[in-house]
Amino acid sequence: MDAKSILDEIGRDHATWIVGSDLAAIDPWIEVAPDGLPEVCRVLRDWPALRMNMLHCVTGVDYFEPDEKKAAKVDWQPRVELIYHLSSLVHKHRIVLKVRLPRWKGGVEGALPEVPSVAGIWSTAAWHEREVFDLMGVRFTGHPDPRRILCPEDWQGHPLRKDYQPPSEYHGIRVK
Amino acid sequence: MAEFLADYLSPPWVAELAAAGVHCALLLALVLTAAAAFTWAERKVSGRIQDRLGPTRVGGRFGWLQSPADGLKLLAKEDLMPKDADAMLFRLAPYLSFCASFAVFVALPLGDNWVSLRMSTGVFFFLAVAGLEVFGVILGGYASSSKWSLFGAMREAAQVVSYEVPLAMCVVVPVMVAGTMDLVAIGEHQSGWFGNWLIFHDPFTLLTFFVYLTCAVASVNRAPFDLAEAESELVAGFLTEYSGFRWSIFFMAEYASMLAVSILASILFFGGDNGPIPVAGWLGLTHRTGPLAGYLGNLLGMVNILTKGTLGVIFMMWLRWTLPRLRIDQVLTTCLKYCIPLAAAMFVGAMLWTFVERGGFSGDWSIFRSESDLREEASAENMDLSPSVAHERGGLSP
Amino acid sequence: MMLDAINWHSCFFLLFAAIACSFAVAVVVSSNVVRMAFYLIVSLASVAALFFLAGAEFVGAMQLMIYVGGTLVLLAFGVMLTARGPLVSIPTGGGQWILATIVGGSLLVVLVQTALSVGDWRGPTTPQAAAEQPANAPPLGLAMLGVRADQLDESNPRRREGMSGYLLPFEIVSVHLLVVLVGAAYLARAKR
Amino acid sequence: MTTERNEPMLVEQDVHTDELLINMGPQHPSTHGVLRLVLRTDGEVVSEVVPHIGYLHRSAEKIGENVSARQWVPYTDRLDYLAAMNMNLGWAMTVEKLLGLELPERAKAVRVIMAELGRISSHLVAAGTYGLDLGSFTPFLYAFREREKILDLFEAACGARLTCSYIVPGGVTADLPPGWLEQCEAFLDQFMPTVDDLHAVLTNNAIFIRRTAAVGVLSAETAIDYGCTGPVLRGSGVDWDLRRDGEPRYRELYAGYRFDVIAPVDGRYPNAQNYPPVPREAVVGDSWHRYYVRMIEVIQSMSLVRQAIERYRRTDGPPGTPIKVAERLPKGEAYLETEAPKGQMGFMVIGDGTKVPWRVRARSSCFSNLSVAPVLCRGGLVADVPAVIGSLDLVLGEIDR
Repeated sequence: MDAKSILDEIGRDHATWIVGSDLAAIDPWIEVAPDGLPEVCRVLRDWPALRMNMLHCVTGVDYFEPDEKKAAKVDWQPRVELIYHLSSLVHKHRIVLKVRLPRWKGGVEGALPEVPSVAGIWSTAAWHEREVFDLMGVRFTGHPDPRRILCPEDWQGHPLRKDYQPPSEYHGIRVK
Repeated sequence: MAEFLADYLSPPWVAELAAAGVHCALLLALVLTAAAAFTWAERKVSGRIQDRLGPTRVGGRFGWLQSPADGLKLLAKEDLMPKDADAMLFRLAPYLSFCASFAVFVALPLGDNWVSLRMSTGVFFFLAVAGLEVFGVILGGYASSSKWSLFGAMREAAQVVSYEVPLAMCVVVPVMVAGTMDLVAIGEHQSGWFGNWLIFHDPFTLLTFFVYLTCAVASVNRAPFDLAEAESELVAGFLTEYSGFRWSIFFMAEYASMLAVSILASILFFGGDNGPIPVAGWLGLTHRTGPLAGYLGNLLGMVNILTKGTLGVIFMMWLRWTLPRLRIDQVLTTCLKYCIPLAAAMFVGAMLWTFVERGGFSGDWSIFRSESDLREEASAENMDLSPSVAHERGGLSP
Repeated sequence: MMLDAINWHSCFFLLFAAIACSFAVAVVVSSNVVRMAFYLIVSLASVAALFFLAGAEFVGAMQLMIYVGGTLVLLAFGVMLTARGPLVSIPTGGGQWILATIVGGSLLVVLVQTALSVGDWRGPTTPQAAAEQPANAPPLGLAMLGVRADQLDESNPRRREGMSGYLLPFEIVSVHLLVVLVGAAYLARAKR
Repeated sequence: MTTERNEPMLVEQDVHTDELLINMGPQHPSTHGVLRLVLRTDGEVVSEVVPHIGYLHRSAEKIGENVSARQWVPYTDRLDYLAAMNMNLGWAMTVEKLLGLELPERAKAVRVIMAELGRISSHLVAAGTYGLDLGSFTPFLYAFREREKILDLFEAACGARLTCSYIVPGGVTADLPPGWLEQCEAFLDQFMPTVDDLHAVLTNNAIFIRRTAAVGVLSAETAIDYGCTGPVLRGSGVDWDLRRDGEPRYRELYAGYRFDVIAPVDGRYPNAQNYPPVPREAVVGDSWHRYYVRMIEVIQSMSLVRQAIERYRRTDGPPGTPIKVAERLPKGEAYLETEAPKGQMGFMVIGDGTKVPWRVRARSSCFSNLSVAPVLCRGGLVADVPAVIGSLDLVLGEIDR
């Protein structure tokens, strides 16, 4: 079942949540609105034709150009993108879901963007979402255990953000 | 020994003390050299099993200076003690453990009648004192005030206490067959060809030996049963906080009790100081032919019993380097569900076997008649008594 | 010469008796629970040593095995598990001391009085003498069954029947007691 | 990674006697590397396990945004340092997928040889350390003696024993030296007896079976739900191996090779007659099966290496041309998962036209395998925790990245 038929399958009764798609890319992907993510994921996992029962990984990508010169030449707007790689062990097909989030919630520096968590659908998402929260700074509402996973619990800032400045020292240990 | 010294040293009580001192020195020498030899042997045996050489360069070709080198290193190592440890108990635990496993050697005969204290209840004394070694471990584990050592001490205590029961039941079988708890007498009972060894006496004693082996390995905390210092789960169990000299004392205690248990096995099942072939008898190396020959005979006996003990210890090392470790509940289920019922069954089996062997009800049960009528009978039939009954009367010591 | 007068047997006896009593007192005095358990071990072990001194190896080994090897291991277990944090040292208040000394003192007086009133307090027999009558296994085994092997040739018949002890039934009763205890422990275990 | 004393989960109740809070790690002999497990135990029974990771976090992904694709290859060696070749393979094929490169037959054959040798060496370490976790020291030395020979082969081919950086986008850094194939075949011929030794000491050992059978049973649904992959997934009876069911680009690397997926499908292994028997106590999905799947994969990887050597001998010319260090990456995203020894290792690269990738992502197999550990250890004994963690075959370098 290739990406096109998967898109149509979802589009039948959840078209409102599908925001965009690119089936010609190397890994064809479908873009979903943040609020509709749990519903679409439930459809992907439970419909017999799709049966996407394995979530491979959740990745956070920060689209933001820190210095102004290059920022002018860039053709995309600054945003944080979440990429979900799914596959079905039953039908042996794959799809990529994308969710586009503002870099800061409501444009306020420091307020993390929010997206509903899919930990209820695939338990593997629990740890992956904790990692995205830890490194990329995205708050997952409804997550069972929203703590940092790789950095220390009291670490400031989110390292994988393009405009991240590492602190000069941490508990007396020189970092830079 | 004491009478021998009495005619040299004037006041009798000095002779007694000197005799005790000599015994203690000899046994301590035996235990310490055994511990040193076994540390070296452990490295060599484990090397061979793991397809490598073991120590080769420390002093000479076979690395035989390895154990003194270890001892020196341990002496030089700093003796740490955790801050909120219970100072007195922490320091005392290793010595308590070593004293218990060393005191056991008082009752073990190393040759015919070469025993420091010949007790008519030698086996019972062995079991009683061997049970005390667990105190050193419990107090050591508690005193180092860390969760890990507490866990290790708990497991060790549970295991050793629960394995004392089947161990005692297995020991009772050869005692019953030999009719006495006196270790020297049990040894004499098995003199002659190896056919007389108790292990070949009947199928029940044969199986009892294997149950005894399992319980001995478990009560000495070795091989598949070494839960107390299970490094993979408990870091080093109760030994976590010990280092340097105190740690080596704990290890000397372990090796001493390993040797003690193997020597007891050789006495109870493998004929103590009698070799497989009665060479001493042929060469006339017995007391009847003269004191020097008797002495040589005893020396040969000592060589026999020490080699059997060493073979037992090497077997335990072989177990350690091939088998993985059991879980605590599996250890206790083997004890309760397998060792105890099996030991009980063997006990009943051996009892019936000896009962039938002695001719059932009509057989020779002189053992149960009182002293007095035995004396009249003896005087009446001018002393043609079977050796074991003669011995019971304690009169005739060979 | 005065040195010969000291019978080494009695000086060892005094030594072990002193150890037993002093550690017993230490058990009462000390406040650290684990130290108490340890002192108890030493005191009971020295009682076992006294038995060995008296030539009764069987009873000495029995004391070691039952008291020190059995009961005190359970005591150490209990102490080890409970003595965590504040429970390690239990100080005893002033009032309790007074009460304790009264009760203890009165018992001590009774004990001393009975000990002194014994008529011919013969000194312990010298070890050579003890060697003649070997307490070897069979007579002890018979005693276990209640047959007093050493008194069988008692002159008058009336006392002879009295000789058959009730040890075997006593043992059977104790086994039953054990079974009952195990059952009770099983029923009372915490339903996990 | 410090946790405050008053953090609710770690506060130790002072007089609460039945529950004990124990830290297993991060300096603990049986956690493979720097993993810290906080066990809440009731006596010997473990009521809850909370893994704490991040002690080995070197932010490899952040570095990926500052170095070119070719320069990031040494960082992939250090992800799963026990199977560096397989990590290189994953990254190389992801970048080739983005660039749309096609490789000559010879390069594919070399890659299969190296990947399968890496799998054998990683599984040997897994079997050896699993023996250590359960208390027997000897299999560890048998396994490492054989692994030394594989590392010598790697050293002969690419100069480094552990961090090879040998398989790079576009091919391999250097062709196999003369005489290497004979040395490799000599190793394979004398290797089988050691595998039989390991089977004798561990697989068929009664105590090993009692310690691992029916311990940490992982059902197929939970395995898929928690994203477990590799021997952990196959041990639960899921017939899934990327070498046969993976993406077309990865699948055709193994096209034409005769091998079968080692998984106990409804209790039976494919042609199980020439492997050691499965004991009665073993339940599909327990620690024993996870260990057994790895041991059978070692035997199968040996036959794969032999087939790849034949294929290599039939080809000639250079084994692919590695991309330039400052190769310009086209705009676009590429994600590819390969069958690494410990599970499916996924790499993603987002190019933005310059030579430095915009974002690099490494999806770790052990990361998801570890996330299932709390479910497996709950209710077991303290001694079962190393038995379960050992059967998951974790490497902390790959989990923390």
